[in-house]
This record gives sequence, C-alpha cells and structure tokens, in this order.
Amino acid sequence: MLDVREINTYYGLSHILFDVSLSVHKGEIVCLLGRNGAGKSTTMKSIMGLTPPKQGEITLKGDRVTGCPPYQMCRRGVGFVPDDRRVFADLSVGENLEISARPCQGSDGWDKERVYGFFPALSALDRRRAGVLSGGEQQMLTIGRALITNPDLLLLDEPTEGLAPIIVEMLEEKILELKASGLSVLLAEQNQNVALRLSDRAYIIDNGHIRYQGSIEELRQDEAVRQKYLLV
Amino acid sequence: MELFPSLSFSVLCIQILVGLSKATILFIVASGLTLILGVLRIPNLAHGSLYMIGAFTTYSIATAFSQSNLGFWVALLLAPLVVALIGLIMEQGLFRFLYKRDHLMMLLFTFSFTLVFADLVKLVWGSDYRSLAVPKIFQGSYLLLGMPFPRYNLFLLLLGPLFAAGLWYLTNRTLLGKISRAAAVDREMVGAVGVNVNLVYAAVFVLGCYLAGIGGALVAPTQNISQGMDHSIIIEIFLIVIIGGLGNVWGALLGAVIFGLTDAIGILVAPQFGIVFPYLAVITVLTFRPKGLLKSIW
Amino acid sequence: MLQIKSLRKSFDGFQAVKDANLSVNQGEVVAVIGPNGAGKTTLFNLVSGQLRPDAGSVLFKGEDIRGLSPYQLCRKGMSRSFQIVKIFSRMSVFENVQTAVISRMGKTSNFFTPAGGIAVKETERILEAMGLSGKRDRICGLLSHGDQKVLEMAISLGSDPQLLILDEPTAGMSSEETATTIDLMKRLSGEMGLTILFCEHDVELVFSFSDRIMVMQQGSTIIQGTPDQVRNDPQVKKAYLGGHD
Amino acid sequence: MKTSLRFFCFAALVCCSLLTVSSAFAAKTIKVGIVDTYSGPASTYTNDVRDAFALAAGKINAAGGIFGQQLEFITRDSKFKVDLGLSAAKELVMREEVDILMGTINSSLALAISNFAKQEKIPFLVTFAKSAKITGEKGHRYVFSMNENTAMIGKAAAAGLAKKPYTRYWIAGDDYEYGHAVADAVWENLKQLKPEVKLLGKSWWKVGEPDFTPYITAMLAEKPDAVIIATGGRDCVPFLKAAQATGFNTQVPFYMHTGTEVSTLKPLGLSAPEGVIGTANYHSYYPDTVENRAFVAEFEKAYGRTPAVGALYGYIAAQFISEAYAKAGEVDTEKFIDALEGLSVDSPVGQVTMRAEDHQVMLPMFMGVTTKAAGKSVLVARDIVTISATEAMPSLDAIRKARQN
Amino acid sequence: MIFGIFGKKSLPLVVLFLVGLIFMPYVAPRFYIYLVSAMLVTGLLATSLNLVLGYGGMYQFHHAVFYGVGAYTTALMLTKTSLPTWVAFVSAPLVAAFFGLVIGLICARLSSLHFGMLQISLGSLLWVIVYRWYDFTGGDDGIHGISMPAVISGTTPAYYFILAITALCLLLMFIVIKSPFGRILQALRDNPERCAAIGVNVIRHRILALVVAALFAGVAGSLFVTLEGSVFPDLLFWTLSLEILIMCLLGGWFTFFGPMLGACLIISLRTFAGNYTEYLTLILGLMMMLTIFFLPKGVLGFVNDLFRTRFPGQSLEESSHAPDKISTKII
Repeated sequence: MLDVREINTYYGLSHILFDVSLSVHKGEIVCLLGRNGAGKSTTMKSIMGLTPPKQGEITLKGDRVTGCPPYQMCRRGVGFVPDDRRVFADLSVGENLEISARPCQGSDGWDKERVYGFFPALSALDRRRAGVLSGGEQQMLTIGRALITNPDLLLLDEPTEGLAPIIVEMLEEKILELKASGLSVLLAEQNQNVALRLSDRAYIIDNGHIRYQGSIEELRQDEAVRQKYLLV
Repeated sequence: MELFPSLSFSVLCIQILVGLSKATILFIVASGLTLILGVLRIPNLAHGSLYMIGAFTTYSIATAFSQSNLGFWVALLLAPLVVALIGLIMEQGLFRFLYKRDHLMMLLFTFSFTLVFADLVKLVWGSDYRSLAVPKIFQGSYLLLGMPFPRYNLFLLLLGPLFAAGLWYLTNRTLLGKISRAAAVDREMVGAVGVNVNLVYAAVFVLGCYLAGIGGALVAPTQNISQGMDHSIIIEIFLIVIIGGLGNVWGALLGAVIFGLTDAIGILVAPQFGIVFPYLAVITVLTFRPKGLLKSIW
Repeated sequence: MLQIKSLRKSFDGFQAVKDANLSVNQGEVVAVIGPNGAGKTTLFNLVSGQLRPDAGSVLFKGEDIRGLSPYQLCRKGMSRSFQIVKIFSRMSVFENVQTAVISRMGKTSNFFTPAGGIAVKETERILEAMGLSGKRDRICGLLSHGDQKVLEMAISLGSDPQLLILDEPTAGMSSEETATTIDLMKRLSGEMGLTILFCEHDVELVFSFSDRIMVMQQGSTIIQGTPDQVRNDPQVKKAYLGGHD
Repeated sequence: MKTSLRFFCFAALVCCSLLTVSSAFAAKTIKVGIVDTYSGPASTYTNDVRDAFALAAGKINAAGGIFGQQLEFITRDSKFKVDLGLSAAKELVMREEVDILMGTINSSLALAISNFAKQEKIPFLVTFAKSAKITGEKGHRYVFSMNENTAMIGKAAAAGLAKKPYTRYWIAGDDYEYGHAVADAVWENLKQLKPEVKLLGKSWWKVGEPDFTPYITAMLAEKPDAVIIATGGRDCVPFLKAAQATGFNTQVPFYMHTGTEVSTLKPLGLSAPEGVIGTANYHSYYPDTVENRAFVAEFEKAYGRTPAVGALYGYIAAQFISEAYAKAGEVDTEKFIDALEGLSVDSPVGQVTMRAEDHQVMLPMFMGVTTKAAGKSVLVARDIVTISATEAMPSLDAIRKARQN
Repeated sequence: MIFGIFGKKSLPLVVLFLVGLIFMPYVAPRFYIYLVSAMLVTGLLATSLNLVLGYGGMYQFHHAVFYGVGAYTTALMLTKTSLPTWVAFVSAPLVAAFFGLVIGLICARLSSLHFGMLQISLGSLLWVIVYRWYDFTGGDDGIHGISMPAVISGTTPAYYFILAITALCLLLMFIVIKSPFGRILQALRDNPERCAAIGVNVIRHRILALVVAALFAGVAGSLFVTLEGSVFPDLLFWTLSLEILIMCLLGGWFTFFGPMLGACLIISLRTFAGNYTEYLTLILGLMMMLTIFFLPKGVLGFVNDLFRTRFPGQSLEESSHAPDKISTKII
C-alpha cells in the first residue's frame, strides 16, 4: 500500500527526518511510536505532501508519489487526521464534511450519512460550528472528515491525545472497526498502550531516525527498547 | 447660511435612499476586495483599477451595441467577464508565485498593477471623458415624497439586497463558498482533504475581480468614465473593508452602508464638510473596535 | 514566588484552562506536564501576561499580576521562552542577547550611544554560559532549531530574571542538545539560584531533575507534588503515563 | 487613440523638419516649453491646447518662422501633480533652456511655475488655469494669462444672469479654489448689478464626486428660482448627467460655466440636459465668422475632431508669441514682454488684446442655453449673448488692490 | 548589514561620495544641481520612512503626511509670521513630530494592515483639512513664492544647505539606528512578542519610532520648501506615500542607503524617461513588478547578498517565516 524509502525532511535549515523508511500493507494498522518532537508528525506530513521531503521516495499503491501536493495525495486515497485536529472552525460540522466529500470508486463509499452512522454523536451536531466542539467531538469530526474522502490509507496523527479515557476507548473501537472494513492505517502515537492494543506492527522513531521496527508482539516483549525510546 | 434651513422628513428619506444606492456600488466592489483579502490574503490595491477597467469596457461594449436598446445590458453581462479574465491572468500569471511573500510586498505589488493599469487604460481608451447614457427603461426619475428620485438609483437600490443574497448563497450554500471559507483559515488542511486549493484561489480571485467589474459596469451610466476613477474608489473600499472586518462579506455590507449613509447625511448636516464624515466614521470605529465591526478573518 | 489559584480561561467557547493551581517556591525547579492540548502553554501565557485570565488569581512575589503586560512582568523579574521560538531572526546571536540586556538596563530610549558597545561583557558571559560563544556572529534566523531554542533561553537570561519560565525547552532537539540543555538548566538553578518553571513532554527529563511536578489534563490541575508522589498517583498513571496494565 | 497617434506622427514630422531645417541653416530656434497634464481626466482639455499650438506653430514655421527662427516646443506631463510639474518646468528652463514656458490646467501648479518664472525671468503663458490670482494678486511682469479667469467668469455670468428674471438663488459647487472663486465672483457681481437677488444657501461637494443626486434633491427641497453651479473640469459631466436623471434641468434653471462648451457636452452626446445656461469663451460654431470657420476647418483636418475651448487658448498663445517677437524686433525676453503688453491679435473669435496692466488676455464670453440641434450628435448653445471682454474684465482698481496685499 | 555594501569598509566610500557632492556645483550644470537637491530631499524622506518601515517593521502607509506637515509649517511660518527664518526651520520637524505623536497614539496599538489603513484614514482627514482651509493653508492652490533668506536661495546655495542638512540628518538617523533605541526597533520588527517578553514596552516604542521618523520627515518637508519655494496639498496625498514606499523597496529596505538609492533611481527615471514617453507610470509599474519578483530585498539588498556569502543559497525569509505561518494557524 504505502512504501516510504529513506526520506529526509527539513524545516528551513533544521533537518528533521533522517532517512526514514517505513511501509504499510493493505489492511493493517501500523503504528509509529515516539516521544513528542521525535518526528512523528513530520513523517505524517511528509507522506501527505504538506512538508515535502528533500530526498527519498514515497510510493503509494505502486505509484511514485514523491512531491505530490496534498490534494493529489488525498485523491489517490490517503486520508489525513492531523494531530492538532484543524477542523474548519468557522464552518458547521455538516459543512466540514461536505467540503471534504470525494466520490469513491466502490459501492459502499463514505458519505455524510455513513459518517453520522459511524459517529452518532456527530449527527446531532450537524449545524453546530466546528470551532465550539469539545476535543472529542472535534477528533471524531477530523476522522469523519478524513473518512468521507474515501481513503484506502488513513494517516492518524495522535488521535487519542488529550482526550478523556472513555472517548479514547470509543475511538479505539472505531479504529478497529475501520481496520475490519479493509482500511490500512498508519497511526502515530506517543501513548504506547493505545498503540500496543491497536496495531499489527510498529516503528519507533526518535530524533528523526527510525530506531526500531517489528511486530507488536516483539515490541511488547522488548522492555529495553520501550524503556529507551518511549517512557519512564 | 451653510446649513439647509428646512431639513424636512422627505429630504432626509430621499438622502438615505440615495446613500443606500451609493452603498450598493460600494458594497459590490468592496465585497470583491474582501473576498480576495479573506481567502487569498492579498490586499489588492489594483481592485480600483479593475473597477475602472470594468467601467471603460462597459462603455466600449455598450457603444459597440448602441444600435440596439440592449447595449448597456450586453455590456453589463460581458464587461465583468472581461475583467474576470484579466483577473485570471493576473492570478495565474503572477500572484500565484507570491503567496508566501508578506503583506507589504503584496500590497506594493498590487500597487504597481495600479500604475500599469492606469497607463494601459490611457493607451487603450485615450484620455477623453467617456459617458454612457442610462439605459432607456431607467431614464428619468420617480417622485418619492415629492422629491425626484432617479430610476436608475432605484434599480441600484434593488440590486443591493440581490447581491447580498447572492453572496450569502454563494458563501454559505455552495461548495466553492464553503471551501473558500475553510481555505481562508487553513489553506493546508483544505488541500489535505483533497481540494485543489490553487483552483479555489484562482476562482475566488476571479470572482472578486468579477465583482469589481460589475461595480464598474453599474456606475458607468451614472458618472464620468475617466482615468482617476481607480484612485477615488480604492481608498473608500479599503476603509469599508477595514471597518467591516477584513475578509468578512457582511462587514463589507455594513461598512458600505455606513459609508454611504454618513456621506449622504453628512451633506445634509454640514455640506461643506460632508467629505469628512466617512473618515470620521472610520476613525471612530477603529478607535473602539480596532479589528472592525464584524469578525475579521485576519 | 508564584501562586496560581483556580485560574480559568476560555477562547470562543472553548475552555482551555479550567481550574489550574500551581505554586512555585523560591529556588525550586517546577515542571508542568500533561498531554498535548492540556492547556500548559495557555497557562504559561496567562502567567506571563500574554493572555488575561477570565477568573482566578496569579500572585507573583505576593503581588497580584493579573492584567499586567508582559513587559511589566519582565521588569518585575519574570522571563520566559516560547514553545515556537521567538527570536530576532535578522540579528546576530550576540545582538539577540545583547538586546535583552539593554532592555533590562533600561536603556531602550537611549538614542545616541552606539548599542554595539553596551553590556558586551555581560552578554558574552551569558553566551559563554549557554555555549553559544562560537556562534556569536551568526545571523540567528539561519541557525538550527536546537541552537535557536538555546538562544531563546539565553535571551531570557539576558533579562536577569528571578523566575524563568520555559515552554518545552528541549522540544525538537537532538539527544545531545537535550542533554546539554538539561545540564544548563541544572546549572542555572544550582549555581545561579534561579527559580525555574517549565513544561516538557520528555517525562524522563522531568522526573530526573524537577523538585516538584504539576500534572495537567484538559485544563485542570490533577496533582502537584514531588516526583515520587506524582509517579505513584493512580490518576496520573491513567491519564498521562499510560502505566503498565 | 487614433488622434493621439496622428498627433505623434505630426509632431514627429514637425520635429524632423525642424531638425533638418535647423541643421541646414544652423539657425537658433525659439523654444517653448509646455508643462501640462497629459494623463488623467484633465487631458481632455489640455490636448486641445497643445494641438492648436502645434497647428499655429506649424503655420508660423511654414511662413518662415520668426525672423527665420523656427518656433519649437517641448511638452512635459505633470500628471496634475504640482511637484512633478514644477520640477519639469525647472528642467525645461535649466536643461532645455527654453525661451518661454507655457501651460498647465492646474491652478496650483500655474502659481508655482509663475513664481519660478518670476525668479528666472522667463515669460510664462498660462493656458487654462483659471485662478484669478495668477494675473491678480500674484501677477507679475513675467506671467501672462491666455484664458478667462474666475473673476471674468463671475463678471460675465453676472452680466448675463442679471438680465434674467430670477431673484432667489442657490449656489453649489466643487469644494476647491475654483468652485469657491467662481461662486463668490458671480454672486458679488450679481448683487451689484441686481440688488434684489437673494441667496438661499450654498452646498459644496468634493472634487470627483461620483453621484450628485443627493445634492440635487437637497437643492430641489429649497425651491430656488435658479441655481448657480460652480463646478469645473470633469465634474461637469456627471453633474449634467445627474441633472438629466433627476429632471433637475426641467424644474429649476441652472447656470454653469462651460455648461454649453463642447468638451463638457461631447461625452454626454444627446443625453445631455437641455436648458442649461452656460458660458464659454469659444464655440466651433460661434461666432460664425470666416476666421473661425477657417480655424475649425484646419483643426479638423489636422486632428479629426472639433476644436474645443482649449484650442482657442493654444492658438492665440502661438499668435501672441510670434507677433510679440515680430513687434519686439529681436529675440529678447524683456523686449518680448514689452511688446506683448497691449498687443492685439486676430483670433478665431475676433481681435483679442493682451491687457498691458495685468497681463490678462481680453476674451469675450458667450452665454447661451443648451439645446439639441438638427444633425448634430452634441448639444449646442442657442440664444447666444456675447458679453464683451471689457464688460467681463476685472477692474484695474481691483487688480491693484489685490496686488498690494 | 547597516552600511550597505561592504560593512564598515564602505565608510571611505561614503566620504568619497560626500566630497564628490560637495564639489559637484563647480562642474555640473545648474539643472543637475537642482536634480541632486531634489534627490537628497526625497531620499531623506524615504530614509526617514525606512526608519519605521525597514527597521521598525511597521506598515507606515501614510508617511507623506509628516512631510507635508513639515513643509506647511515652514511655509506658514515664513509667510504668515515675521519670526526669524531659523524658527520656521526648527519648528517644522517639531510640529511634524507632534503630529507623529498624535497619529502614533491613535494607531500604534493596531496590528500591521489595520495600522496602515487607520493611518491612511487619519492622513486623508488631514489632507482634506489642508485642502480646503483656504484662509490658513491656501486650500488646493497651496502657497507659492515663499521667499528664503539670500544665503539659501538660488540653486547652488539651496543645494549646499540641503546637502548639509541631509548629511546631518542621515548621520543622526544612522546613530539612532546604531543606538540601543535602534536596536530595540529592529527587535520589534523581528519579533514584537519576544520584545515584550524582555521588558520592552512595545506600544511606547512604536510611538517613539513614529515620532522620530516624523521628525526627520518634517526636516525633509522644510527642505522641500527651501528647494521649491512652494507648498501644496499633494504633499500630503496618499499616492505620494506609496511612491516613497516604492523607493524604499526598490533601493532595499533592509539597508540604510537603500531608500536614498531608490529615491535617486525613481527621480532620474521620472526626469529622463519623462522626456521620451508619456507612459512613465507604466514603466515604473513594470519595474516595480520585476523588482518584487526578482529582487525582493531591493537593489542594495541584492548587492549585499552578493557580498555576504556566509550562507549561499539560503534565504532568511524562508526559515524565519515558517514559525509565523504556524502561529497564524493556531490562532
């Protein structure tokens, strides 16, 4: 599905990503673990084309997509959920979804009804300004907004961050549900519990370098790695 | 002596109506400016020039079709399109490459456009005055409360709400409007949900220019079409946009109404200093609400 | 030195800080931790005068400082760095720090003495302490992010503060840079006796050298206490550290 | 566009011929520097001045020049800006070393150049700036006016209006020097000629006012017998338009200087209001004399358009220059000025004299009322009354008094 | 950076230039002396604008107001009062500075574009007053034929007077820019928030900067009167303000001598191209566009970059603006 090969990304003069490589296969959830500032969001943005890498190559479904602008990435089937949510605050929930809607090739595409069905909490908020929603509601909206573009691959950047535990649980369920429907997910997380529960494979990024890669089982057992790169 | 001795009710009413009909033109032109300001963040000083080009083009088209009675109407249809085309060329040819520059650069860049357009208009149309007759059906005036009120002004007065409604529909009900409202706040994210933002920018710029063209076409029958039209309107509409709140179409409406009314009523109260009133209104507004009356996108 | 009680601030209907409580004593190093969006930066902005709280009290050296502007707070001895670096990008590193020193010396309205010769020693001392001497004449807009972060701290020191507020001082730094920065912070508090209030994501770093830690979630203070107290608090484990199931 | 192109060709030809002639005979030329507004709305008027001057100069040169010296001219565009115009005038004098300065429709610039001309002792012939100060209060030995000024407009208009039956007047106009000066001049003189007139009030609008409807409705509310509109230049057209739209002209008679003039009426075509009382120095169809017809024919042949009032000023300026030099007998500034004082030339509107005392040309004024004429695409003036120059000129006492202050 | 081309090495260059200017009247024709005087006056005006624009980062859209106020003050003092001439020259900058203070007090707390637009609004108000207060300012006719004392009247004496005052003012401005105040001013341009956080009263400094700039603009105004002997409302009109903005940009607004260079370029263009074409504004406009496209730092800025090779290929703009973009997004 997605193959990222040795990308290097800069912000101005600062070199953020160093030869980052990762891949996501169809139907799996891959998580990118790392502390804040480790380069998770930059990796996501580089894939999406928001901060195009200076070197390296990204292929999506076999096509070389390095340097594609974000809108083309989206049309090629990548849905993006940024870490700071970035809902269109002045627009209503419904409008947020409407402007993101893309027609899909298959029959069971996502539309507004299906998003509302998926997140029933949103349907009551249809006409509410997105800027005044609570954090959890905004997070549902950003995921919904990404889904309605009918992606094959979802880039989820810290979806559970700053949310109450109940909502985190709910989101986890939803993400698994999405996986079951055949969607591939690249999940960036610093909360390793969520990541360990959801993913099939994991990468650990630290200071812009991929330090570890392996299956979730391996990671779960490798206390040392987790100690070193992740937490206390 | 300087004051009107009899500030009667009917005079006041007519003044207000006239002020509002003037506000219509200002609103149409200013809304174009505010759209461009809000979505593309270009403080487009060339907007006045586009308005002037609209008026001149209207003149040329209307005279070309002067045999039929429809000359003006054909021009009203075509001239704004010509202006929109110029806008498209400007945006795609030049502005597109400058979005990352800061506002001062943009401002000066658009100012150099006003210089270029001023001379281009002179090259194309020469420096004579042009004047266009009011279309047949709007010639003459109605008697309202015993005062004559030009039919054409009434036409403008009716157009105002129509345009306001149209813009409301456009920004709130159409996809383009919704996208442009979103792009005004977060361009990158709009791209990330699959919208080609460059196209949206071009569309909004063209729309803004189109509105300037319409404004120019609509004033063509009421006043001198001459060089210098750009200078006189651009500061006014900029002030309107500022007091209304940058990038806010309703702000443009409110600002235009304030401008039109203070001007028209100022004439009644102190004819000699009528011109000062709109400026005073702006200063008052900005003293108390530095970001304009309504919500500013900036 | 700094007492914050039930501070509240909302933007446009969104409650960024609901109920924040914090106290910082003279000479302490206090950390604020919490997930992204917990309101840490907003809290700092409320303290240093960038924002005005809706309710609650902020006492600095026993004085109510609500409504004072940042420059007034700076003159009272509070200095801060920002999460997104705010430096004078067209100036050299030396000039950046020197500007802060000039400002502290109250010479900002001096029109005629050449600025280049003022406070050279003190500026150089700060640069030396921060390890920036080698980059003295570089235009700082062109420095690497890590260096800019350090420079930002140096600028704050130029104001000769009693309380130093650092918003994510090590964010975006390489591990070597992070280590140097922590070293620096330790020295600042140890040798110079500075009171430091900072927020940080790197929990390891936080626990390694803070005297006390305050944990925030969704705009509210969960707990403030010593590292051990915080480490063992069940609520914190659940909300932030993730703990081990 | 076409006309300007034709002008350029013509000017180029003139220049080329001048060059060849001057190189052939190695003769000195008499250089006239014209500073005027050639961009922006005012150029409608100034192009006629320049073109008519070029026409006359061509004739003079064709007839052998001024004692064999060719009359050459250089133009500079002031863009209606005083600073640009002034530095252009300085450039003409200092660099191009012109013998005579000419031009400007902008009174402020005319006054500025006049002051400079006085210092440099270069004759300055004003064409089109209408401030009475130029030859009045601020007049001096080196400045001459080739056109009517606000004082003359006032006297002439008052003379004409006094014969009409109106007593209750309203005054409205452009809120700048010209408007106020015309309004005051008309009113002062009218009061003297007809003491029973009453002023109901005044209103002023800014220059470049786009919509006059509010002012007109406000004036109509006061029900005056007649209105004096003291507006000039480009504001005339939109005002007449608004008058037509509101039916102002049918309800209240109003007077406007240049209201009958072709520059004002041409843009409006047949939609110009009828019944407007106006004054002008010149009509291409009046006075219907041989000289005027010949002039119009020449002008139309050269530029393909009807000469407007500016053409008269440009034409007589050239005539005055050539005849003054002829009278002086040599190319010498002081002698030129002495010769020009009191000089008369045969212009398209008859013999006109340069008054020696104040250097103000004595032009007759024609008052008429706009009307549609068969076969013409522009309104013309009917019932034309000629107000002779002597009737319109400000008194020498007034001039002396103004200059003393 | 401040000196323009070669850093401090350009000092001899400046001195050489100055000497050249001092001896110019002995060799050059009168017109060129006048032209250089005009360039100096306009250049001084542009440099004073650059004090707040390039160094202070403020969107000073209507700087010409202070120029006009200075010119009118001198003119009115000379024509309406019998005070000695030097009073007229001293009071011009003071009155201009006073107007700077008033306008500063009203505008300074607004941000960028609002600041500029409110200033245009206030300036237009002042223009209207000058334009129609016939009894006092002479209205749209202006005041002409202002006589100067013999020492400074005539092209060459006026030139020396203008040269001396301009050189003095430039020196003063240079000192101001190098002073702690100037340092804070540049700091304000680069990052007002950081400035506040190091204890600088941002608004007070902005007002102060505006007053200083207005002061020097007032000097330029009174020099204009010396040169031309006339004042008129055009001096306060907003288009003039944008013209001097263009001069700053064209010459290089992050350099000290850039605005002076810009003024010289535009005035020469206007004078010499004006001889050949009516379509001067077209040329000017196209030139501006090219400058903005290819030399965003202006001519001197470009030359500067050529000589500063420390970071070839790296534009400061890109890296320093990235954080701004992020901050606007969050708000």
